[in-house]
Amino acid sequence: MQPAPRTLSVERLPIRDERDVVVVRSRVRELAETLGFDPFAAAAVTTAASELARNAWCHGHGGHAVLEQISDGTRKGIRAAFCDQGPGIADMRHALEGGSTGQSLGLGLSGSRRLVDDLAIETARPRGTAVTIVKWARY
Amino acid sequence: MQPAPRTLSVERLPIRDERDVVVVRSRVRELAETLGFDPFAAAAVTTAASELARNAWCHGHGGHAVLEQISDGTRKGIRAAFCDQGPGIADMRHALEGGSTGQSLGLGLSGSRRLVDDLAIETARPRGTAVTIVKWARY
Amino acid sequence: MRSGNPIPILRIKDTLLVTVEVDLHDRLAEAFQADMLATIERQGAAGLVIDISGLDIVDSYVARVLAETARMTSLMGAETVIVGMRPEVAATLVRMGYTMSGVRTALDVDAGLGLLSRGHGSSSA
Amino acid sequence: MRSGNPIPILRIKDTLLVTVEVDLHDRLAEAFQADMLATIERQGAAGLVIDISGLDIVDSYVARVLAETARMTSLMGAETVIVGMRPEVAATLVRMGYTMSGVRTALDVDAGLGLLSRGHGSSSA
Ligand SMILES: Nc1ncnc2c1ncn2[C@@H]1O[C@H](COP(=O)(O)OP(=O)(O)O)[C@@H](O)[C@H]1O
Ligand SMILES: Nc1ncnc2c1ncn2[C@@H]1O[C@H](COP(=O)(O)OP(=O)(O)O)[C@@H](O)[C@H]1O
Repeated sequence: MQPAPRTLSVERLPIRDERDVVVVRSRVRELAETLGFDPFAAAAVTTAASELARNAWCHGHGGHAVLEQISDGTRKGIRAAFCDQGPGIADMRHALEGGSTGQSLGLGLSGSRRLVDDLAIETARPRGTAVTIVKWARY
Repeated sequence: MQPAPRTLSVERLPIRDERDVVVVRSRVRELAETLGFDPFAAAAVTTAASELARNAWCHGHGGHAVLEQISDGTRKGIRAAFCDQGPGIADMRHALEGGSTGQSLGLGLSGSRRLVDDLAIETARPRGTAVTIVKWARY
Repeated sequence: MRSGNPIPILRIKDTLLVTVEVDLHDRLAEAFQADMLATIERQGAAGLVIDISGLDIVDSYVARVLAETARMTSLMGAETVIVGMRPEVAATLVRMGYTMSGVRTALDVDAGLGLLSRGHGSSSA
Repeated sequence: MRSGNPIPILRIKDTLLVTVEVDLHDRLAEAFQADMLATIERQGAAGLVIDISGLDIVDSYVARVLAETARMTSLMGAETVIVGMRPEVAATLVRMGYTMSGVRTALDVDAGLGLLSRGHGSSSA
């Protein structure tokens, strides 16, 4: 067991419409730059944030994101939670394996998981989903 | 929950043969033009109507379409139901994921769902299928 | 076979030009397909340009007939180019998940004729 | 249809050049797509180069819009080349499992224009 990482900063952003999705991803990119992420790690965490914020908006009928700068003593990183009050994820396994209930590719969740160091989902049908990701600055 | 949309007009057209399919799609196009749909949205709803009317004719042995102009207070749209007394859809999930029991592409149902804002299927084996779509005018 | 197909088929040098303007219902589409193939054989045409700029929708049935016609003429040794598909029709087909794979396309009749005269006989995928 | 798309579309000979620099949110992406297709039809363009070197991320939604646009223009008879994808964007898309299958790509605008001028009118994938 690693000790729980320490939170250096925390902020909360609304996700009510598609413009908010853009705001969330810009802010995640800024945090990645502040923490000295290399361009690949920055693109990875920003893209995952974009996917998850969009899911909270379009599958979860909106919600909010909680963005944190964290440290485990040796490294710094970003923890981001995307929370909504929507219907929850009915078939978690299907969703994580790249399945989709919509018209799109179903790469949001499965792809995001491949881009970050940790991805955890809490879903409570019939109400709400929270997806939390962690990405550490490399080296 | 959103309030149920209000119906502004309603009409019923038979679907007994392939010419009726053409009549239904012309009428849906007219409604789309009346409601000021842009060309992309008009083509989308007309194409979906064509697919579903053909299904009612060729898989459902004929039936009828109910076409409505609707409003939710801020936007106007089209609701169209395609009803038949045929055998019903045996494997709904397969059909919606693009499967076909015929020689064709199986894009009718799955494709239609991608073209409209809402698509709902009621099927009662051994008798009858009703597929209802909703498409709102954009902007 | 000609009866049942009201869509005129013109000849320009060794290419046939067909302009689809009526709303194709299923039986008409089949008659049209049969007529095009028979005309290609009878006239020994090397290419076929199907102009669909007059169609304001193309559903999966009509798309299938068009793609099949192209594959059939290709087996007969004549190449088909579908020209003039409208933006909203292209958008609708792609959004439905339809790809018309292997079908050659061009912006308009001129471009389609040009394509055929530059490279006859390329097989559709 | 033009309204809603703030992304300028330039014309170079018979090719359109679009440089995406703003962060595409969903509705903007759709307006942008509709506008490109309408412009191809109106101007009779034979090719489209979409320069995404200004995008620092491309998520699955934007990737889908780009790939769909390429397929749509292909059905209309115009070929699309996506140019300038940054290394970190390419790495991210591949890591997510996304394959822009059937989409032509080039390093930059010049290479994209070169690709189009060498082979117009290729079949849809
Ligand atoms: N926040 C959420 N609330 C409810 N369902 C969700 C949420 N996020 C994802 N899902 C479900 O999981 C499926 C897979 O999601 P995702 O991988 O992002 O693919 P896509 O959004 O492209 O369908 C979605 O189709 C949806 O059914
Ligand atoms: N109205 C209907 N009645 C009975 N079965 C239907 C009906 N509509 C669709 N289906 C079934 O669903 C399958 C998928 O339909 P669709 O996606 O339209 O593809 P296609 O008609 O090309 O087979 C059909 O093959 C058929 O078995």
